[in-house]
Amino acid sequence: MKISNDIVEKHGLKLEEYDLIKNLMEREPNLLELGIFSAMWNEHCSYKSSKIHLKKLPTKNSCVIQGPGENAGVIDIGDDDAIIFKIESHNHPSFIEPYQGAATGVGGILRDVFTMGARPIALLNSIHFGDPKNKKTRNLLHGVVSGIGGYGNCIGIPTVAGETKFNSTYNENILVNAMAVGHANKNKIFYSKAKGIDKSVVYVGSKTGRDGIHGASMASAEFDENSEEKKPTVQVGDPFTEKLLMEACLELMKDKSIISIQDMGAAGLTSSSVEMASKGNLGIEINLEKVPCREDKMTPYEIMLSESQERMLLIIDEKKEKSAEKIFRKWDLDFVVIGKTIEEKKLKLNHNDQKVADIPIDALASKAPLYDRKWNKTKLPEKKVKFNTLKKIKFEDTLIKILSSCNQSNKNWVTEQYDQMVMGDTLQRSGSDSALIKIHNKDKAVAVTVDSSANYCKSHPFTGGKQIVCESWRNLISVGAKPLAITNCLNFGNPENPDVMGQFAEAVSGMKEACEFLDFPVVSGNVSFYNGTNQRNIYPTPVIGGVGILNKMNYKKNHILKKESNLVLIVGKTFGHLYQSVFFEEIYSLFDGPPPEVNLLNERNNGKMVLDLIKKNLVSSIHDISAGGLIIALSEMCIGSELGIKIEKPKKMRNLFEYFYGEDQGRYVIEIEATNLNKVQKLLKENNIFNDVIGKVQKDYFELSDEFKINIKELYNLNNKWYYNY
Amino acid sequence: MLKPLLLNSKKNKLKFAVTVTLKKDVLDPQGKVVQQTLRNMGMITLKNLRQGKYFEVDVNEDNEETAKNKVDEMCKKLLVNLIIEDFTISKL
Amino acid sequence: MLKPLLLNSKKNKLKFAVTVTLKKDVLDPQGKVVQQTLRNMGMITLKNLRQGKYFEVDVNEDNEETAKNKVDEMCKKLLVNLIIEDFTISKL
Amino acid sequence: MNSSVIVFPGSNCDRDIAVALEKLQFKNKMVWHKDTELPKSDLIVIPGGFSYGDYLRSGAIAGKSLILKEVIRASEKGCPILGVCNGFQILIETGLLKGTLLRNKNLKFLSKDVYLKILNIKNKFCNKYTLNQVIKLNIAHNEGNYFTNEEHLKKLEDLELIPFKYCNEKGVIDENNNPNGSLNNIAGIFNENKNILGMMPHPERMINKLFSGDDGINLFSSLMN
Ligand SMILES: Nc1ncnc2c1ncn2[C@@H]1O[C@H](COP(=O)(O)OP(=O)(O)O)[C@@H](O)[C@H]1O
Ligand SMILES: [Mg+2]
Repeated sequence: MKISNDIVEKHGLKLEEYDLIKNLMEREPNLLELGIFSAMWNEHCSYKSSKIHLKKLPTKNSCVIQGPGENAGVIDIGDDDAIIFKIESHNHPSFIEPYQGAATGVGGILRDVFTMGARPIALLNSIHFGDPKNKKTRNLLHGVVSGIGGYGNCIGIPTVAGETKFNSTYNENILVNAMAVGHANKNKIFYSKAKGIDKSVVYVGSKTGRDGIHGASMASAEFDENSEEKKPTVQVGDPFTEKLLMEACLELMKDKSIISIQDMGAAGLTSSSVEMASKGNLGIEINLEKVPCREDKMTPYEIMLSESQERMLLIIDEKKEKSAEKIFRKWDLDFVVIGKTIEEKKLKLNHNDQKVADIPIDALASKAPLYDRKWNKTKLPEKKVKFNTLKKIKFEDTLIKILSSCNQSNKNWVTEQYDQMVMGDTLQRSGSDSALIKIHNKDKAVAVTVDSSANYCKSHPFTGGKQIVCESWRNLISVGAKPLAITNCLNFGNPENPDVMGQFAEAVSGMKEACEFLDFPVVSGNVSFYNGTNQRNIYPTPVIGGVGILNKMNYKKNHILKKESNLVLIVGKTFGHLYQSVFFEEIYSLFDGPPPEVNLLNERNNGKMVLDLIKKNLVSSIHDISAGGLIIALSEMCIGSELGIKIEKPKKMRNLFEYFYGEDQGRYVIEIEATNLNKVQKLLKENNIFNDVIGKVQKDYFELSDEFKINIKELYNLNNKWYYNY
Repeated sequence: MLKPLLLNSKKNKLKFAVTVTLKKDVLDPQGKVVQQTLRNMGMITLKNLRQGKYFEVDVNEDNEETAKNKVDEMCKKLLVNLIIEDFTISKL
Repeated sequence: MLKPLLLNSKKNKLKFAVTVTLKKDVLDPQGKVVQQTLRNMGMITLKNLRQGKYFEVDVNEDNEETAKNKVDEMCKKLLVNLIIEDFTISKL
Repeated sequence: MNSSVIVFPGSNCDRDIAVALEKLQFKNKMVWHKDTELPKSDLIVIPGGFSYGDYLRSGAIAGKSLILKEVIRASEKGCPILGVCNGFQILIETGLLKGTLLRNKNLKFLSKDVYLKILNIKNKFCNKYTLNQVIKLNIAHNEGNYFTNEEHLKKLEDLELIPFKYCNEKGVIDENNNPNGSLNNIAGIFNENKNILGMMPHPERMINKLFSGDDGINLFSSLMN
C-alpha cells in the first residue's frame, strides 16, 4: 500500500514529519510502520512541544531516588521506605465516555506505580467540568465520579483526596487527572530499561482487543465537531483483572526474575517495547502471532496499536520463566513469551514468519522531532476595577452565596462514592487540606494533595505556576507534614497557538522558581495538550500533586476545631487582594486583574514556622487560606466541627470584604490554647512573621460581630446541599 | 367524529422488551469472568458468553408505533450507552 | 452406521438468549430510579419499568435440546439467583 | 483462638481483617479459595472486597467456590462465621443466610461512617457491647440494601436475629438514617443459631482511636469470650 499524504495526515503526522521518517528509515515505511511512528511521535508519547521547557524544572534533591523519565517518580522517606507516585490525564476519553474514560485513567496510573514495584496505597484525582448549566455537565460529573470510584473501589485502593471544579472553559473539554501513590522498599525498585541480549520478552495480563486503536493519537488531536464519531475507540476497564495483575506482579517481584518491566499504556505494545529497548540501548524482536488476542483475525497494525487495558511487558531471566509463568497462571492471567531482545537496535516485527516491520529504535525515540514552538508572553493584567465603585452588598448574603456555590460546596457527594478506608491505613480522609496514609506497620504517614488554580494561571501563567506549587506546599504543611516532592499534570490548549505555548512556557517557569526556592522537586508528570475545541482553548490548568512526610503519626493535624475558648490566629500578612478571587467571580462576575502576588520568601518562612509550631505541640487545628480567603477558611473549620468561631473585626482593617475575601498567599489560620498565646506570638515575632488574633472558638455559632451569626448546623447544610440538588 | 377521537385517547398499556448488548469489539469483563467460571464448573461446551442488560417497559400510548418510538427515545437518552452498546426493542 | 455418528459428533455452535428478571414481589430499586429519571425527563406515558439481565450464550452441542438443557443448567447453577429471579431461554 | 480468613480473587479487605484479628491476639491464617481444607478454626471470616470483580451479582461467583463447602460444614458444627460486606453477600449467595442484598437506594456506591444501634448482646459477636449502645462504623458498598420476604422479616425480628440497625448518633432508627434503603434499617443478620453473622459495615476499619475510632474492636473481642 502506497502511503498518500492523506494517510499521513490521518495519522496525525505533518508532511515534514513524514519526510523525516523517510530519511531516518532510508525508505518509505509501510502502513504498520507509519502507525508505529504516529504513535511514538505524537505529543502524548514524544513530548515534542514540551520537552525543552520541562527541562527547566528541578528534579533532584537528597530525597529523590528517581526523577522524571521512568513510569513514576521515586522518593526516599527513610528506613528503606520509598514512595512512588505520578499523576496522569485522561481528559479526552473521559469526555467521550465518562465512566470508562475515568475508570481506565485510574487503571493506567495504578499500573505506572505498581510496575515499579510499589504497592499502591492511595489514589487522588483532579476533575474539572464545564458550567453546571451546560447540559452535558451533569452526565459527565456523574459518569466520571462513578468511574473513578468504580475502578478504585473494586481494586481496593483508597481514593483519599482530590479536587472538583466547575468552569465554562471546560464545557467541551473536561479534565480528568488521576494520581496514584505507592509504597516500596527502596532497594527493590523496578525499572523499564532492558538489559541483556536474547532475553525473553513476555506479555502478561489481559488479551489484546481492538479497543483504543488510535487512542494515543486521539488523545493529542484537537477536538472538532466530529469527535463524537471517534467514540468506538474508547476502552473498557476491568479492575478485577488489574487487581489480579497487580498481585501477580508484586508476587513475582519478590525474587529476582524480572530484568525490566513496563506497563502498556498509551500506544500499547508499541510504546512499551520501544521504550524498553531505547532505554536499554538494544533492540526487540516480536512475533506478533504469539500475542494473546481477544478477537479473531487481528492484524499486526491492530495488535501493535491496540490500547487494551491491564497488560504488561516484562523482560525475564530465561531461568526464571517457568516459575514466573506459574505465578501468572495462579492468578488466571496470560503469560506468553512473544519475542526476545536483540543486539541490533531495531524494532523487528514478524507475523506468521513474515517480516512486517523493521524500524531503527532511535528513529522512534531519541530522533523523534522536538519543537521549540513560538510563544508569546502574557502581560500582567492591570488593576482596573476599584472596589469602592462596586454595588454595595450585605456581607452575610455574600458569604451564604459563596458557601452554597458549586465550587465552594463541600465534596461529600463525590467522596462518598469512593472507598477511602480500604487497606486500613487511612489516617486522614478527604475533607482536610491533605489526606494522610500510614505506612503499613510503621509510625509514620505520607501526606498527599492535588491542587490547581486555573483562574490565576489564565490571568498570569507565571504567577499562577508559582502559586500552585505553593498551595500544594501549604496543604501538606497544614496536616503537619514536611513537603517532599511533587508530580504535575499540565493541561493546556493547542501548543501550535503561540499564546497557549506562552502560557505553558511561563507556567513551567513559575513552577520552576517555586520548586527551586522551596526545595520541592518535580519527580514525575504528564503533559496534556490540545485541550479545547476549534481554536477555543481551555484555561491553562497545571495540576500539582504534592507528597509530604509525617514522621510521627501524633503530629497529624487537621482543620477541625478542637475546644471551646481556644483562640484563632491568622498567620501571614493580609493585603486584601480581590482580583481573580472567588468573591469577585461569584458576587460580581468580575474576571479581570492580576492574581495575588506570590512572595516565596514569606511562603517558606511562614510554612516552616507553622510546621515548627506543630512540632512544638502548640497548634490544636490548622487550615491554609486559599480560594475564598480568610472567611471561607474559617467557615470550613466550623463546618467540619461541632464548634463555631466568634470573629472580632480587626482594628487595622481597610475594608471588610478585602480583609475577609482577599486571597493573599502564604497564610494560615491556626487554633491554639489561650494559655499558649504568648509563647506562640513570641515565636512568630522572633521570626518576623505577621500574626493577629482574630477570634475565639465558641459553641454552636459562626459569628462576626455586627455582620452575621449562623448556627453551624445551618452552615453545614448551606455548604452541603449543592451536589445533592444538582 | 367525536367518539373515535375519545376512544383513541384512552391510552393502552403496551409492553416492550429492550435488550442491550455490548458492541462487538468492546471488552466484556463480566461476561469473560462468568464464562470462565461456568467452564471451571464443567460446562466445557460453552463457547462464548456475553452479558447485557434487559428492560421491560410499559407505556401508555395510543398506538404501537408511537409507543415504540418513545421506547427508542428512552434507550437513546438514558438506558443505553450508545458509545459502547447496541440495543433492540421488541413488542411483548 | 459410522458416518452419521461421526457427523453427529461434529458439534455445532448454537446461540441462545437468556433474560433474567426480578420476581414480581421483589423490590427493583434500580428499575424504580431509572423509571423516575425517565419520567423527570418528560416521558410521562411511561407506566412501569423493570430492569434485568441478558446473556447471549454460544454452546457447541449436538442438538438443540441438549444445548438448551445445558443453558438451563447454567442458569440454575450460576447465572440466576432463583430466590429472587426468574429466567427465560430462547433460541437465537 | 485460631481464626481463618478466606481469600478470593478480588477480595481486598482480607489484610485489614487479619490486622484486626491479630491485634486481638487471634492466631490467624489466610485460606486461598482453591484450598480444599480449612485449618482448625474458632472463627472463620469472609472478608470484604470485590470477589471476582462483583461481576454477575456480588458474591455469586465466590459463592460457588470449593472452600465454601468446608465453611458450610464448619458452620453446621457451630463454628462462628463472620461475613463482612462482600462476605455478607457471599453468605447470602451460599444460602447460609437468607434474603438478598439489592443495589443501594440511590444507585451509588456509598462510603461513609454510619451509626448502629446494638439490639442484641446475647450472642457470640456482640457480648462486649451494651444493649442499645450506639456505635460508629464505616460502610463502603454498592449493594447493601437488604431485602427479604415478610415472613422471613418477621422471623428475624421475632427471634432477635438482627444484631444492629442503622440509626443516627442518638440512636434514632428511621428512614432518614437509613443509608442504603435496607428493610427496617437492617445492617446485619444472624442465622437461626446465631453462629453466622453477615453485616455490611466494616468493624475492622474502626480499631484505632487515632484513625477513625475504635468501636469495631468489641465485635472481635466478643468472639474471644
Ligand atoms: N474528586 C475528589 N476526590 C477526592 N477528594 C476530593 C475531590 N474533590 C475534592 N476533594 C476533597 O475535598 C476537600 C476540599 O477540596 P479543596 O477545596 O480543593 O481543598 P484545598 O483548597 O485544601 O486544596 C479536600 O480534602 C479534597 O481532597
Ligand atoms: Mg487547603
